[in-house]
Amino acid sequence: MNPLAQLLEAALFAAARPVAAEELVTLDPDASLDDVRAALDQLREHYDFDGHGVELVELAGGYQILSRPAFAAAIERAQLNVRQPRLTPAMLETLAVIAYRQPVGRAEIEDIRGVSTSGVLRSLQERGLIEVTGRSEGLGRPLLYGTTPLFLELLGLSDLQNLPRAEELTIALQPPKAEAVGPDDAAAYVAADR
Amino acid sequence: MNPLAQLLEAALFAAARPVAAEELVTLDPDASLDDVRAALDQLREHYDFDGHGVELVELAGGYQILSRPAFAAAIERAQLNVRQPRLTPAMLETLAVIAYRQPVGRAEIEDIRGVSTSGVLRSLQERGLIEVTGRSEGLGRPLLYGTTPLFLELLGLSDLQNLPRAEELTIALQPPKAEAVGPDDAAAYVAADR
Amino acid sequence: MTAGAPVTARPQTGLNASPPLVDRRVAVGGFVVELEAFSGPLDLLLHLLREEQIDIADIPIARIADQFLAAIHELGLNQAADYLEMASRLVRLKVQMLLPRSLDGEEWEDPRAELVRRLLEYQQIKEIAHWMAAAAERRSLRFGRGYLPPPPEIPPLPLTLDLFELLSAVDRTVAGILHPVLHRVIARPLNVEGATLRVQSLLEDREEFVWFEALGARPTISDLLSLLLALLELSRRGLCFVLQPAAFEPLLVRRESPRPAA
Repeated sequence: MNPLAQLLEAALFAAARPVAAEELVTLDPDASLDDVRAALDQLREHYDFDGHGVELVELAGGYQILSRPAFAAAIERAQLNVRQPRLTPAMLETLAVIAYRQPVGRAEIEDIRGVSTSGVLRSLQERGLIEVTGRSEGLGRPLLYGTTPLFLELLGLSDLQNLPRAEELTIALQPPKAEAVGPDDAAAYVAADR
Repeated sequence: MNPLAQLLEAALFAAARPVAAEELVTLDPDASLDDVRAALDQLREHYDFDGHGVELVELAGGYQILSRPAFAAAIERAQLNVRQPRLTPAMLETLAVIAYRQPVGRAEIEDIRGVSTSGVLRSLQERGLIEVTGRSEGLGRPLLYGTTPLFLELLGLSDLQNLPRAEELTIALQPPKAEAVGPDDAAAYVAADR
Repeated sequence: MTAGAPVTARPQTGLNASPPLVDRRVAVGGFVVELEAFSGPLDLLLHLLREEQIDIADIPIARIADQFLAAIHELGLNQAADYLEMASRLVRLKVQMLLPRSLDGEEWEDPRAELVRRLLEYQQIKEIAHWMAAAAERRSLRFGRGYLPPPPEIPPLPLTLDLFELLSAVDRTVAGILHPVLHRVIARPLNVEGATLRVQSLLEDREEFVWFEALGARPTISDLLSLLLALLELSRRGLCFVLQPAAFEPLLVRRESPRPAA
């Protein structure tokens, strides 16, 4: 591996969180963003072709070194680490609404889910998966919620675009206002709403 | 690298602590201690001769993978290995109560939050976000807390008036207002009679 | 448009499969703590439609309304507001469906349209939720670096805190409040003057009396407080004396200062 790839490996190792390429550039004053991207490719290929137990993953807008899934069971059995607890169905549904409709207020979430959601919103905030991103101009100026980078990390996504697009789902998302969008273009609605 | 070396790499990477060879044996029921030692050697040599930014180190507590000291200066300069210290949810909630209710005593904060707060109050004081602003006239003359100029500075507010008005948020955090009392009111009578 | 697709056309993954009607926890007192199988009335409704293999675009409202009511009764959900609201919505729809359709030739507007829209929307959210659960499951098989050696001594960084973080905390704090902390003080009429007059007239007749003789037959809290304040005020001015002959005995009110017997 070239010296920049080594430096990036050491840095990603030390950071232990997803680090954006733009942030990695600051490691070496002589390196350009393209240099960094090329070195990251080299590191990824090295891990893949040289049979490593870890791999380079694009996550939450950055890069992170993670262990390979095949070893998870053995690591857990040896009690060296534990997997993240699963989210409850209520948390997942609430996250789904927020991910596609953000910024979105509690009333809209409850309208879609058909149940009161304040307890779930609290837990999601405590777990750092959602945050208040603003306030609506509407009556009572309710708080608006959005997803955090940790949400992307938890799902292993590099950004929100990696969520399934509406047309990939078996049911097309129904825009709440029929006149707001053209026929059936749920994706356009979601994009416009963000 | 052989499969055992891959497993050991993944496990040492994921382990929440340095791990001794005797413990690493439990990862693979078919591996002996000698197998594990041999695979660890292979992993170390691979890191050393294949130009990696990390190395296998054996310290008192066991084996761990660390980034090479040669890169420490660059990593530290880029501050990739430190996370911005953030306030914990408990600290934020306590701060929220103090911001909207100040000056406010511990009893009232605990009443609103429903949990004991003495540790949190101390850390907020240590971080210079709150300070003692006086003593209550009430029983035991408890200390009263308020926010500091640093608190406003961190939020980018010029003064407390710029905080979103509490009644826009919720009625529960409104400062208690003295109600207009009529001549027949018990409170008024008691007060006047003192 | 997929609106016409029967609900049963959905892929039935393990996560998606219809839960059995039993096995869910509902705490006493009507508070739904955690419903293992259903995350709300829309979920339960979708379950019923799936069970009956009903086309979501043409729901036999009368039948489904009855089944929904029976189900929430069976599940002990007939206290949960969200489920009750759906139940009443279904009953209302049932009535609307019975109304004569078109009298003047205007196009008939299906009263079920809004419900269908919500069901489809919710069904999609569920599908996304399942996708996300699977993604999180895959992600949880990869570990980040588990052990971080203690960092070298570095000067403390400036704290980060932003307004929305604080607002989130306010939001969470408020959500955590079980009982509202605001008390409204209700003005109760205290008649201290009346109580004072009563005490004075009693003392004109008698040397001493037991304190509750100054109360009416069925005293209210206000009467009691009025008397208390009157007695305190009168004794402060030296116009009466209050004493307790022995522990736990009723208080006596006297005209003269009690003196040791000569």
